[in-house]
Amino acid sequence: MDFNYNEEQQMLFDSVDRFGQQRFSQDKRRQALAGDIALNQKHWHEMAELGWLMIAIPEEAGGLGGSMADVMAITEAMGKNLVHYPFVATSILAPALLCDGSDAANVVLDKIGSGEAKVAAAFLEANSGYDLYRVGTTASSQDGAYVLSGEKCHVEDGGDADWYLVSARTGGSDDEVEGISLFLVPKDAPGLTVERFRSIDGHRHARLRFDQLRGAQRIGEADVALPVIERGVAKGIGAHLAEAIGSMEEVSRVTLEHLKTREQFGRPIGSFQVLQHRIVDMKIACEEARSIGSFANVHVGDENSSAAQRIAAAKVRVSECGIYVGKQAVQLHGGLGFSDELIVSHHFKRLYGLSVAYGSIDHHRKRYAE
Amino acid sequence: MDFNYNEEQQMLFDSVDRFGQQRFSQDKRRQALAGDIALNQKHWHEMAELGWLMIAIPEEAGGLGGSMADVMAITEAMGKNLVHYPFVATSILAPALLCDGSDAANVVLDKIGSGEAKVAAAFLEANSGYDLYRVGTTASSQDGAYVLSGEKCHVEDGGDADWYLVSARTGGSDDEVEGISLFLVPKDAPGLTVERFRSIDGHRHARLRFDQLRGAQRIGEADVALPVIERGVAKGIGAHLAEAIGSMEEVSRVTLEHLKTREQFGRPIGSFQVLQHRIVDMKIACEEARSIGSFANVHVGDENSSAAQRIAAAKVRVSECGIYVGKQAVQLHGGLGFSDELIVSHHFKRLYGLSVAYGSIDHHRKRYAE
Amino acid sequence: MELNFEAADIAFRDEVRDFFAGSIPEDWRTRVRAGLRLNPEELIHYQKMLAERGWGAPTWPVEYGGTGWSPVQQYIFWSEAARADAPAQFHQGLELIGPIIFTYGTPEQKDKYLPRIISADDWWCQGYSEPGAGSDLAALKTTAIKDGDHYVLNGQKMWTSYAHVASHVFVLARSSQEEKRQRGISLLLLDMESPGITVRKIPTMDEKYHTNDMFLDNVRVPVENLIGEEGRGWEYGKVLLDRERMVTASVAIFLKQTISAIRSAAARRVIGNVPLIEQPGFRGKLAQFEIEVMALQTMVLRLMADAANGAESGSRGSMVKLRWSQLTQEGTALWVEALGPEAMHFEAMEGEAAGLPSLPADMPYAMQGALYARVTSIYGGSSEIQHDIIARRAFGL
Amino acid sequence: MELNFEAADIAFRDEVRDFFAGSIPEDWRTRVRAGLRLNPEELIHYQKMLAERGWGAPTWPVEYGGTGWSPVQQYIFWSEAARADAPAQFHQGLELIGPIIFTYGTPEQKDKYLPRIISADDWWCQGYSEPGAGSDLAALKTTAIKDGDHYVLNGQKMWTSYAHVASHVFVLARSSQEEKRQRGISLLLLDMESPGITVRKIPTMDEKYHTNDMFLDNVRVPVENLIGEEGRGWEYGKVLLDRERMVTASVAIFLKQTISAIRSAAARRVIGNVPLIEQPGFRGKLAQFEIEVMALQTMVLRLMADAANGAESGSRGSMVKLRWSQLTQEGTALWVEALGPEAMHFEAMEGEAAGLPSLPADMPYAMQGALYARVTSIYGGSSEIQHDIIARRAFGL
Repeated sequence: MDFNYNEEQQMLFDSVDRFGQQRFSQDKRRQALAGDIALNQKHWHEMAELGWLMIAIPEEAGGLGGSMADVMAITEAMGKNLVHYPFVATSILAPALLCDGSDAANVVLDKIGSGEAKVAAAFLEANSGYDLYRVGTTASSQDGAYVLSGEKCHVEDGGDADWYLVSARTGGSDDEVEGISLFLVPKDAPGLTVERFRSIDGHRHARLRFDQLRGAQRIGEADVALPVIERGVAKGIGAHLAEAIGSMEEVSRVTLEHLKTREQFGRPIGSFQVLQHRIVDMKIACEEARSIGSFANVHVGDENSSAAQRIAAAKVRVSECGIYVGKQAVQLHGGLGFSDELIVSHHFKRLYGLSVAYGSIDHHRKRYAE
Repeated sequence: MDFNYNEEQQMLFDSVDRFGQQRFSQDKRRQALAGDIALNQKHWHEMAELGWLMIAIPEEAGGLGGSMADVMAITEAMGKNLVHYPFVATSILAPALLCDGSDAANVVLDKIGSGEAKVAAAFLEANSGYDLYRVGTTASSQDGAYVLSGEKCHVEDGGDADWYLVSARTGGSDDEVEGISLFLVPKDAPGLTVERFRSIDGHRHARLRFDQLRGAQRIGEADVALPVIERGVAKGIGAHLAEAIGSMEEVSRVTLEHLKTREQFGRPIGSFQVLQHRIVDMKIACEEARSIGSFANVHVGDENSSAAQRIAAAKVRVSECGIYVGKQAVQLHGGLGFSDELIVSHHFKRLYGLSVAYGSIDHHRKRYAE
Repeated sequence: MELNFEAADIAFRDEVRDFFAGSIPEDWRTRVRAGLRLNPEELIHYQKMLAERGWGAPTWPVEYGGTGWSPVQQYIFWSEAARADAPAQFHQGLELIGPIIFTYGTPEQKDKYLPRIISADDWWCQGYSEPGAGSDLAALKTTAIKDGDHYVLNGQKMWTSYAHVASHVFVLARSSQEEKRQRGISLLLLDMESPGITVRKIPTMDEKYHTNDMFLDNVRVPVENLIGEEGRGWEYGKVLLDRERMVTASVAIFLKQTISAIRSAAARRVIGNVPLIEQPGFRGKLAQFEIEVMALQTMVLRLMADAANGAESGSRGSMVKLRWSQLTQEGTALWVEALGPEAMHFEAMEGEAAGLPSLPADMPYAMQGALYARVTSIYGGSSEIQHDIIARRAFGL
Repeated sequence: MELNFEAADIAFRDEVRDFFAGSIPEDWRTRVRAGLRLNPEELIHYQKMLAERGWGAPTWPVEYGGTGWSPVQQYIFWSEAARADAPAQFHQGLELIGPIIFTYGTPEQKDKYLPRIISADDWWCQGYSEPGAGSDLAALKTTAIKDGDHYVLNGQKMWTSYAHVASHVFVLARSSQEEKRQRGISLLLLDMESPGITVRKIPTMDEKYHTNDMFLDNVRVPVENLIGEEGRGWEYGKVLLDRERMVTASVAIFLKQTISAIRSAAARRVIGNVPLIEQPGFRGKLAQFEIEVMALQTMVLRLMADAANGAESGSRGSMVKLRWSQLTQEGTALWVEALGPEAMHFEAMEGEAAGLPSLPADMPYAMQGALYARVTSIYGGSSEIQHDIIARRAFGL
């Protein structure tokens, strides 16, 4: 048993870490965040060239077929360096959904791997909470084609997607687990309206409306997509856990550095016992997060309820620990922590964003208890 | 507007405080706690002679007709000195219930005021939670008399009661608010089984079973006792709030003293910043408790929902603050805090007991939200 | 113990309530509930509205244009303002420099500055903190060297909030080097138009423009702008300690607005067929928040009642500040949670697409409020410093 | 990263599970779940049972009669013990003095003492703390003056847990006065039968007899009972720091027992018609507790896995201790809550009245466990001291 990355995973981590340090140093990060499209596109292609975008694509679909531990090595380093691109949505979640071996799916997987396309999953609706089975969007069959109607209120990382993977109802009533199918919709499909939003953490989300949209491509079998969706989202969460771990450890490191160097009242503020205890609690939070996050990732996506429970538990605890660490990092930096110029507040905001991506703390605690 | 006791209330507080200091100093307290019946009886009669036991009995029933502020002055001083007698059950709650002006009620009120009898309220059942309207015990009318059947699982301060005030159903079904009546039952009534328990805080509770008990005396009108019961319990809670405030302020004072005198590593432990902040948080908890506790007591027992909401809110917050203060007092005393020899752990246990008397934190939070 | 309002207080309450009825524009109300400051123009407008009614300075004595209200009346006024979703008045002129001027200022200073604070013709900001002097203010390095009938100021101030809109700034600067660091610091009033003042925005994590670096480069300040005696500026701040309770008390009362905001968001958001506000988990959290707010507000009420009875507030002002910052952080976070995933939609990237229902008006203010709330436990003495102060003052530790 | 158990580990788990199946009496299980120590006779019985199976010392090397298990095997063993509601082994002999003896002891000391620890023929207690030396152990005053081939000990020890049942005690005492307070302290092994030892109960708030004052009045201890060198006793404690993770790790694993206890109480208690365990509020709290326990146990697992791979535990032993004490406090309190108002029925005053259903078996153990839990954040280095230690060791602060 070993919680540490093996040699290859460590190399993967190091290479992403280098990438992040070179391209997301404080000044460059602000440029990238400002929405410099060419720059973002350049970064994305570099990531494709390094093979990261195909890490989770199965070998039989032309990918690298990496394990969740491989994925963690990448996303942890991304979290450490606050790489704010839609890697998890596109390269972890989407491949987990596009698993039916169809030509349509394989075309998209190819483009994901090569960096030519970004994909986001559109599951949440105004009245769904974070429950994936609450689907009101309908896909009715007309003249041999599906017609989609409805709205998705929040599409995580959907702001720059070229395709959307959409859950829609082909049968059953609004809150039934059966009758849900998965559809692939290009961003420029007639009948699709996309509204795009920038989030506080640099990620870009979307709302969608389907107005009698024709020609959506079904992925997988009709009516039984929910388990695939849930396991896919679990993998997305698993990847996010490592991202959160990377972010909280880094911001703790930065905070410790600050405690050792910042002086007030003629001595380093790290000599104050209250601040010492606070950084200790931050460190413990990091340890908890790393332990439960790694543990839950082992069997993520397995078809059994204990795997689902573990990922829900880890999501709760890692989110809580992340929020705690982010808040305390800001607090211990004082006014500087509140400024946008230090990386500290950026970590806090990303940890905040991660804590709600693919379901809030309360949602997952409830799932755990079910 | 004035949150402070007026002159008379301050005198009342001082006299109870003196009583407590003289009779419940550390060594004497242990004797009293050990269940020295003669001693306890002597104390109780002294309390009667000083008029405290009739403070809440209306003047028209021969009592002093004191306000809730008067009651608070007494119970705060009792909390400060950990007087562990069933004052609130007997002299605050029971008089609020025995308000129908009947001869039967007035006889008991007389005996309460003179210290000849103790009374406790038997409301909770195995499946009732802390909800007063969940009454399964039945009182059926047979040959012009009531026959009681059922069980009460926890009777606060019922261990030494001479009478029990019992809620029983004369109509309606188990969880209906209508159909509840109030009965007076002497402890030696045939058909009554009493099981007595000592609690961790020196209070003595009971469980009751009514086995076709005949001749219970109904107090007040049939079927509509619930509002009377709820307002009575609210007054009991109001009195307990002040007791908790007295206890938590005293144990905070003792803890501050300890921080200033106990030395470790060659200096008073109160020079450690972490302990300084802790005692500050204890002090803030005391301030919160005193403020909301006093505020909620102003209109306690009024027939409107905001009065009920305020007492529920105060019960939640004072309990939380009390538990926090009690725990931290133990913690800051280290091993000594865990010993039974210091008064600190006694305060903690009483604050624990108070936090669940007449309803737990969760129960009252829910009531508040309703 | 007497906790009911007197008849006169109730009449006063009705008068205030009438005044506020319908007076606050809807788009102010949403942002106010988020705990966000309105824009300067809006705050100026609000202040002028109050000044016109004679209520421009609720905590000042009548002789300086204040209302002369008792603490209980102040409490009622703020409660009613909160109830109407009116904003808190901008406090740096009214509560920070105003009281120092009317306590230590010359008659000329009083005449010149006080009326213009009330009328909002002047906007004051505070030049205290410096890059190396945050919590440890006595470490400040900005110098004020006397040169004839002027002081010449040099140095860098930081966290000078609203310097970019202010007409005046009050500055602590070192007018001599003395052993005891607090000695030798003077308090000076500056016109922001003075040559040599440069203001540079500090971007903050809530993406709103609050605060600045302020560079003082040979800024000449007439000696008549010195408050009190040279070298004793540190002491003049003390008058604020006793008044601190007023500032914190008033903002704490405004937490009721956050409660309405959460309630309204949670009533709108339906999961399955059940509004969030009816779901036990969320209900419990909201109830807990409301209860803690009630506890804080009764602390404030008790503080005001004691003040009215002439009692010292002790460290209770600091305690209120501490608890208020915790609760404003928790409240805004709960609001974000009530709004669900869309609370993350901070800014539309390409405007509203035609035909899509627009976002509720409280996005993105909830998120901005939650981010802004993080600084409330840092500014005006961080929570850690507040604890230190209480330990020392209340317990002699 | 490889987080699956290997086949050999799974076989080992099955072996352990078989061993425990049905071996723990029901009345032990209830108290164990409350986090209460069993009575000494019961613990001795349990230790003998393990010793018979060859599993008496799970963390010791084979050469001293230990199992020689890998950390992962130890984790599995404790997990299975917890699952079976078996108690934790009494640790003062096995984990505190045993390792010191086998690391620093003479061959004679090893032969004499180690086997009897495993077989539970000896029961060791610890004589470290003193009235003025709690967190600050180096302030201890008990003296050990050499007199021929004996040391003569005088002083007062405090918090000597189980001194009233122990056959032996290991004592830190000052054998010379030196500048540096830690120097001049020696570690000595005492027979509790030695003349001059008096033990007095310290009553504790959970009303159970755990701990004592121990008075040493001219107690003569043969020089061969000195561990290592005179004056270096302070250093020998250090071996325990690295082993600390074993003690804390094992107890943390036992939190699963508290979960079962809460679940069972909450399933039994019905409010209205709904079992408490199905009510959203309680469910949420229990889920949160379970999740935090899972987080702690994965920390332990990672610690053990790292140890198996030869990595240093750093300060993670202290972190586990900290979180474990918090969780055992929260868990026992949640259990009390699940039991409802009757959890307060600590002791029947006049016995069980005939015909009344008796109280569930877990009262009053839940309350006793909740009270006892308060000391877990005090003993073995209080939570405050643990924080200090981590800050120093892990961060150099």
